[in-house]
Amino acid sequence: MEVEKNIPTLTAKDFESDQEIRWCPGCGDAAILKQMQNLLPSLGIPKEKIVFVSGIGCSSRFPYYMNTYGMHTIHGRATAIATGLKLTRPDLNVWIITGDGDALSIGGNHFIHLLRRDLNVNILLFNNQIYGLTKGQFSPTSTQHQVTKSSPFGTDDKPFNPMTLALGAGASFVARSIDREAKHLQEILKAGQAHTGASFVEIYQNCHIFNDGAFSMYTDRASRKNAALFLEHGKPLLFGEENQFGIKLDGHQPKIVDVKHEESLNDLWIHDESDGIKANILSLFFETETFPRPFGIIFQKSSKRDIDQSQPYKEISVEQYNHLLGGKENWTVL
Amino acid sequence: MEVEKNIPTLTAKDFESDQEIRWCPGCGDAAILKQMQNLLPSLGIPKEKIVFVSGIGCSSRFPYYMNTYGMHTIHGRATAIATGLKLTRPDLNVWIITGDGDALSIGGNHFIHLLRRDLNVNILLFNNQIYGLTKGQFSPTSTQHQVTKSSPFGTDDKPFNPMTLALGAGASFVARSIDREAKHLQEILKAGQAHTGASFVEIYQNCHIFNDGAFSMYTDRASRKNAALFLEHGKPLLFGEENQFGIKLDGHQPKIVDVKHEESLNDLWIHDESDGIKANILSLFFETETFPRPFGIIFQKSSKRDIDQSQPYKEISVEQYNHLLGGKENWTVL
Amino acid sequence: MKTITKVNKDDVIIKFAGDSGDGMQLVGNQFTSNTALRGHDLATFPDFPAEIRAPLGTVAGVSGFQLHFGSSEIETPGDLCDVLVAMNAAAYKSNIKNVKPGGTIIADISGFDKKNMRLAGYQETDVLLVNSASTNFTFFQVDITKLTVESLKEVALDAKDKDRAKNMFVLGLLFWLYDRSFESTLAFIEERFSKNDMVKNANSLVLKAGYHFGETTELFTNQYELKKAVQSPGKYRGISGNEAIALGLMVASSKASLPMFYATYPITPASDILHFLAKQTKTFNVQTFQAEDEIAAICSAIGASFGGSLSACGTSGPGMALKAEALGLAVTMELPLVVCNIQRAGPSTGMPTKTEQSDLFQSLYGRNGEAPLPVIAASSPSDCFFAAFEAVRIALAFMTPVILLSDLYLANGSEPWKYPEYNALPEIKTRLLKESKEKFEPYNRNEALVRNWAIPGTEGMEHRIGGLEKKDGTGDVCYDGDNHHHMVKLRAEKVANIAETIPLQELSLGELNADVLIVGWGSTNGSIRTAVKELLLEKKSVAHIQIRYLFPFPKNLKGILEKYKTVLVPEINNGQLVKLIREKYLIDAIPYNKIQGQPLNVAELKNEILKYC
Amino acid sequence: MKTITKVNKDDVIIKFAGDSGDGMQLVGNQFTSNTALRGHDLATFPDFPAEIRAPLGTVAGVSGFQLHFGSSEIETPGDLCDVLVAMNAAAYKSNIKNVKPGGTIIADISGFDKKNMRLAGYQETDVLLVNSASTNFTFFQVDITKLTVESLKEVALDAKDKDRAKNMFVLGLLFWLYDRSFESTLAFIEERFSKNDMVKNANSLVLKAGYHFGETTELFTNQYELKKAVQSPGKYRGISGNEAIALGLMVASSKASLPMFYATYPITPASDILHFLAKQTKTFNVQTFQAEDEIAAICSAIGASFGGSLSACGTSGPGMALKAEALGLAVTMELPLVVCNIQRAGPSTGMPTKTEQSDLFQSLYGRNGEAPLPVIAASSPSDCFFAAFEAVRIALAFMTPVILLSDLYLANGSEPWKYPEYNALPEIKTRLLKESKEKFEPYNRNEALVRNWAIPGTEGMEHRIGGLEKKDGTGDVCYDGDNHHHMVKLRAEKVANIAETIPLQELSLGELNADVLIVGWGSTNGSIRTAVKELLLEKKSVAHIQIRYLFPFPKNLKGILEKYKTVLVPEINNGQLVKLIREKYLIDAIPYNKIQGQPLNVAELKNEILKYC
Ligand SMILES: Cc1ncc(C[n+]2csc(CCOP(=O)(O)OP(=O)(O)O)c2C)c(N)n1
Ligand SMILES: Cc1ncc(C[n+]2csc(CCOP(=O)(O)OP(=O)(O)O)c2C)c(N)n1
Ligand code: SF4
Ligand code: SF4
Ligand SMILES: [Mg+2]
Ligand SMILES: [Mg+2]
Repeated sequence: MEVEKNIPTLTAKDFESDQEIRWCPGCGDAAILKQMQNLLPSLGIPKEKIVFVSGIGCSSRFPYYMNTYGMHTIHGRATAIATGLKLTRPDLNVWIITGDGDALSIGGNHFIHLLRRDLNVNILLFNNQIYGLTKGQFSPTSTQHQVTKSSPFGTDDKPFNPMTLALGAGASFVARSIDREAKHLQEILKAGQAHTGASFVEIYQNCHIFNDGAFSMYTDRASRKNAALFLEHGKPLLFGEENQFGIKLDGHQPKIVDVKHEESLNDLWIHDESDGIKANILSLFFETETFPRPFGIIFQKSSKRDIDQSQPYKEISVEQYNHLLGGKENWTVL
Repeated sequence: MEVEKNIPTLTAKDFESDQEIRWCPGCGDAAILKQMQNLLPSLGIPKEKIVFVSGIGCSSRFPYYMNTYGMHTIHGRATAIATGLKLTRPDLNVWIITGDGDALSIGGNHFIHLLRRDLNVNILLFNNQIYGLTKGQFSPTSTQHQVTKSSPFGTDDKPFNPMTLALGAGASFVARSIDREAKHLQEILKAGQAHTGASFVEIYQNCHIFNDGAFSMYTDRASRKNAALFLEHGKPLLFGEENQFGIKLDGHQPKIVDVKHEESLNDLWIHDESDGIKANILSLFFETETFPRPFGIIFQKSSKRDIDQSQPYKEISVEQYNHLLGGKENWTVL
Repeated sequence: MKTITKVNKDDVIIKFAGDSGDGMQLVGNQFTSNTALRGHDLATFPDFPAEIRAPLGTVAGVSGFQLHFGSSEIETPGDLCDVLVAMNAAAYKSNIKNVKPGGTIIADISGFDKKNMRLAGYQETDVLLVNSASTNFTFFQVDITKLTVESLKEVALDAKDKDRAKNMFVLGLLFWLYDRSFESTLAFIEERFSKNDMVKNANSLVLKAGYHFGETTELFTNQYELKKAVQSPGKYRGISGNEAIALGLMVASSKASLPMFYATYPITPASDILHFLAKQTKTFNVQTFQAEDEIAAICSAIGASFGGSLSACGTSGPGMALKAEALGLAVTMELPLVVCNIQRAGPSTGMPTKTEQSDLFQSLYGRNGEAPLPVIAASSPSDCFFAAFEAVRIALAFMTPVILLSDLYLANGSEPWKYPEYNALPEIKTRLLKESKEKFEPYNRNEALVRNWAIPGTEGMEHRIGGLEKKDGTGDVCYDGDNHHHMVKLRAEKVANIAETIPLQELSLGELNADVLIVGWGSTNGSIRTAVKELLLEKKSVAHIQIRYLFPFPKNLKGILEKYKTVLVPEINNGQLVKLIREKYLIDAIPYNKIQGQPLNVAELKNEILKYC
Repeated sequence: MKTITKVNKDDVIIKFAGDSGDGMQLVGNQFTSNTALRGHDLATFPDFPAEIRAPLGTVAGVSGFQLHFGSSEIETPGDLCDVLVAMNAAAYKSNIKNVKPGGTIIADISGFDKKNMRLAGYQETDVLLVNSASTNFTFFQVDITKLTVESLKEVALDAKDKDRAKNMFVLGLLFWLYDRSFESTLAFIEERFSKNDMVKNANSLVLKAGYHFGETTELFTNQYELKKAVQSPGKYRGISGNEAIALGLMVASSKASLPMFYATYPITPASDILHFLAKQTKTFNVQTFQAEDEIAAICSAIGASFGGSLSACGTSGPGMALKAEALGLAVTMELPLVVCNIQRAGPSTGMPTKTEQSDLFQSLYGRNGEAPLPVIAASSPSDCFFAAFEAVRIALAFMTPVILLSDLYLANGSEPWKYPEYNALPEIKTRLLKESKEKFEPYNRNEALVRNWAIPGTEGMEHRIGGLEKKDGTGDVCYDGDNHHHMVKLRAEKVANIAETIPLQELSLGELNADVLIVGWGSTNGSIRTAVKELLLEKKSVAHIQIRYLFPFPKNLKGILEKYKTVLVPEINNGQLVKLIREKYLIDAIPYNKIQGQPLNVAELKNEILKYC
């Protein structure tokens, strides 16, 4: 994206709209909004070039609070709507705001197709593992056997693993962050935005009304260091209270090792964002009880799509149109 | 599935319906039909317990030719329709017949959700990498830059990798076969049917009218041995005219090796259907030019779903209904 | 001791309003069941804020519950209320315009402090809650919050939890005002908080404190008394529209000896049907399926229907739109299916927490091609039971999808229901075919043009059906022009034949040959009945019919309509039923449309009717 | 040398029919362009088999092409044909019932051998192709296959390829019969096979062989001559409905100075619009997008519209059903959008290769809530251009989605079109706002109630829109009842205002005050015109209007309708426009419905009209 010259320096405040925020006080959505408003001024993109597109859900209220262009559309279709916008207006900076129901339940198809097409947009999935706006039914990311309003005896279905799903659909940028980690979140949003191609960021977001504490193991002092694995490109995979655990690859199988006692740091798995096989192994941690949950950029590769950044309006001559109108074969009646 | 006693022995002929086959003469669909009709008698399932459900497309005509119960439904929805059928009738043997457009374009969402839910059905994707019935537009499996009626300058989009997509969605059985390999196809269909949980079989199917030869490298004498890799559980990965090439894992990276010269067979990658990480690496061969295309069962694990095989109609007493009607609180007016 | 005057009333409308967190729904429900047990007739309507938890103290966050009860037939929760309980300034602001002149306002003054005034959008200098000739209201200012906390000073709860009990104070106070016993609520508290003695205790204490406050304070000198309603003998319960639909579907499928499959995708205001049914799945022959979207929901229902279940879906407008294509498939396949559309205000996402009846046309015509199917509507919360039962009957008798229309107002509203015994309900016949002498042909029909239903597992009846045009009889795919014409006509005729099996239209109020006939459908029944009743008392020449069977119409409808000079059709949409009547009978029926997300206002409706009589 | 009689004709209907592989479409197209260049008026209609390649020789696999040409105005491809070219028994079987009494059949006897007879479903003993008083046809039996192969004996093609050239023999023969030169086809062959000399050569040889066969064989003694049609001077070309829509959209968006975005999902019979437009993307300001389904197609179009493109979608019935929800969103967002529905026979998948006009109601009413939008229809292949142009104009002038109705018959049919010069077409105005003195409010409106269109990139006009109800003016989310009522009425009024900008309804044939008025819409124009013209010649008191603007109706429609005792509404559906007229004007309009997947039969229609005059 070409950054225009002489943009007045903007502040977070400039990105606040005049609409009163209507999320439940304390909702994780508000924390994410704040980081977005903090981030945007640093990107040097004029406000009018930014568009937020959302579907329906609590999280999808987001565009109303951003003083940019925005569309709050219909359930599950933000990805499809943003596709048309970006195809025709590659000059715009497009952010898609969606929920776990919006993106992965009703909107699952557009989601995977957008990743396949790899348009240069940013997809932020606010995953609270529940339907917030409709007051507490399970979503495709709710844990198996979760008791909710619509599953009084627990759900039968196992949840999607959003990371493997995105990778499986051909995503070129896949990352995870969490509402409570302000700095991390901002960095990931920034990296997603910097990526050319579709960036997919799953953000764990607490819905304290209908699914409180779904991610508390990653935010609670007592557990977070053991439960969460923060990835950095080129750095070894370390976690635990004192980073005492590491992960190494034994052939193709990941193993947790006690760094202090058993292994030298050199043997550890060094995070390589560009390694698709490793990305898949990382994303499969989700399906285990033993491995920590990875946060950060799990995968990033250059897009396979020829991304046409500028699509200038062509000047077409009257002759060209007359030729078009006349078709291949025509005749004159005198 | 409980196999009932005393079923009269059926023949392939018993599974032919009275409808004239209306595929283009020589269409790959007919070859697949034949193998299905050959397979079914061996399963010992009574005809009336079998249902074929399809969407819309050339391939979706399939149910009309099977003398079983069947539904030819609407575009993309066979998976959703079969879901309701199987949930309520777990005693039935349900086959879903779908095309690359039907399953992966319009029906992508139901497809991934069915795999996630892992119901005990069989999904056969007839992949001809084109829209046959609508006469030749590109599909989500058409190769990038493919010239078709709707992409006169070649497509922009890269195709789905159906295997990674299915694995990413949580599939418990993933396999690939091809219309021209009658025996292989029948074996894979049989294995899919034997699997408890959703089995997904991608079948390469030649549409010689609109996309002839899309898979000829896997069927032509000259190329097939080098281009195709036939997997067998517990056996090393070998391919080439004289099985002279093998694949081994160097750490987590696959490498092609010349078996004759360099390596002993013992170092080779031994196919393990139950290894999810290996399955993913195998499925990623699709995205390379160097690795052969794997055929066979790529992955198979036991389903995480509690599959309720029998759901007997409960006898409910009149009192229970009266109690239900009366609700928690009621009163009598005299 | 103070002197208490007992005041007699015929009916009373109370609105409980407070912040979403103030527990007004619970107060409303408790007062309602107490009222029902007391033998009054009643109708209720909760109104929730659009947001889950809008900011505390704001107008957007106000949650309300309106109760109308009385000693004669009560048809609606009422237009304007006699009593407004306002827990804060925002609740006051958003409801004061709906209080009757001369009405009473009971206000928790803690909720009217500077901060709350500001949050509600008032100026600090605005003066509220002052008895004056101009406002003509009676204000009772009670520091409910403070009194609640005080009554709990012995209890070791934290401040927030004490504060939360204030709804019990309100409830106690109102119990006293209407001379009730609070035993039913004590029992409720006992059960609800059985696991937490401290909270249980606190709630009981506050409830009693509220009651005793009423008894002792000099503020209140009147107690209100109402006679019992004359209700026909029988067993009663309270029921909401959504519960009634769920029950109706369940009982009807049992009466047809079929397992039931309910497939849906959550959407306001239909989700409660799912919540209710999901709880029954272990005990009854009901399966619920929360699909990935509305398309998958109806498709899975079609699959289950092919498999021999009674399939039903529930949704609202936007979800209904998504079901259009699959509904067409069900029409062509001639499979039984009930689709409940709990309407809300549209178009598009519209106002999901407001009511409307604007999906009638969508129900009739929202599909490609000629795809006729029966449409019926429920007219009150309890009527949803019978409408659902009837929808199932028609679906099974005619092998057709049926659309059942309800709306947010019926769904969330509730009323006493004289519920039937299971055995008193009729059996439902199906077209299931278990064996046949001749070769089975799926599109062979009976006299009413209905095909047979052979389900997988039935030996010898293997067959294929689908969405391509089919040859009548065999069901084979058929592109023949004459057959297609025949099939289009046949599908229409089959649906028309349903008119032979439905009750004739009855006059609900008034006389044949009156000046004006009011024709309604669906949830407007209560408002229209109330308006027409009042006008009849005023000796106006007016009559009323409420149409349940919207497609096909009852056979005698034409005859009725032709009896009147003026036919007025009030609807909460921009005129839909009125167009059907005009088209079909070439009668100059007049539309009356108020599209404000709420039930028709009785007073306004009366004024409109008066123009014609 | 034989004596040749020159026979004069006013018009001729030829049907070319053969197996899908026989190249009948090519023969039809070549003969058509030759006919057009010759100065006759004409109309054509191809009919493809439902299957891609049904089994060779079967009735299911027959592909046909009907051409009607003549020296005066030609309105339809005609009911019954004068000449049937039957390349095999199956082609004969499926078309013989559509040959005029006294008609001519040219049969390739190689296609009537035992095998072909069996494949067509005849008995070996059935006797066809025999001149007899009872059949009253003239048969010409030619061994076309053999003659073709013979004429190629010098050419080193394989047998299959030689066989394939037989369509050129037919073409040559017909050129001789109608006294044409074959130069245009020679030029075509030259271009088409420029890369393969052998094939090029073979085709030319066979074409000439066919011509010379006609010249020399004693079989044919007549040559048919027609006068040129009196056509108004100008430049002409042949055009099909789908091409015309594509052109109309492209030219209109250029006239509005907007880039065009066409988003679609393939579906018969709309796909050709995509195929055509996709070819223009490198040269013109057109982008095509084949989405993953119809929902994504319309949604992406909405996104592009928000971004400032002229967005359009094309689909058919089932796809239209899937667009319902998003259409509602476009209505609420008040964004310009053109959705073309190329109708086919429904319901559900129906008969995808047969025509119908049964999606009118779906267009008007197939959405949740009150979601009015303009609907217009094209009435002939070339008229599709103007209808598309007009759809774009209305969408942009009124910031609204517009539905444009065409159907399979228009889509695939073609006719000569006196096409306009680009400069002769009007500019199209948009509501684009680039700057504003006041604070920009997205729902501020002009007198016609149309809002402004500010697109991303425009500084200072940042705003948010969505599907929730909006406050008029600011566009903020708004749950207020009065605002909602206002907005529902406003959206309806805005659409009603379109009537101020559309042409008044014109009488197409006949007089005001005739006995019967025939009211049609869409593709029935040709059949109705032909029938009414013939009746007028028979001095019957009949008139005809064809309605393009179906919603809103032209302002003078009522006035016209009221002039007639009888209003008859022929439609290829079960009665839709007729209901709209009855409802709106309370006129007892009479439906006439033939739902056979094909254009109305003129003779049948005439008989129907005669009942009333
Ligand atoms: C077509 C349609 N179906 C259903 C709904 C109801 N609905 C609104 S939001 C929502 C799900 C919300 O969950 P999620 O996407 O996870 O967002 P959250 O509220 O949790 O942020 C549903 C089912 C709708 N608005 N439209
Ligand atoms: C809702 C809807 N959209 C579009 C179509 C048109 N259509 C029929 S089949 C098809 C795609 C066929 O491709 P595929 O699924 O790959 O099946 P194939 O014909 O190749 O076997 C399409 C687009 C339809 N029938 N319904
Ligand atoms: S319901 Fe949950 S997700 Fe929605 S606003 Fe409240 S806390 Fe946030
Ligand atoms: S078009 Fe292709 S896929 Fe369809 S029947 Fe013919 S060969 Fe098979
Ligand atoms: Mg959520
Ligand atoms: Mg295909």
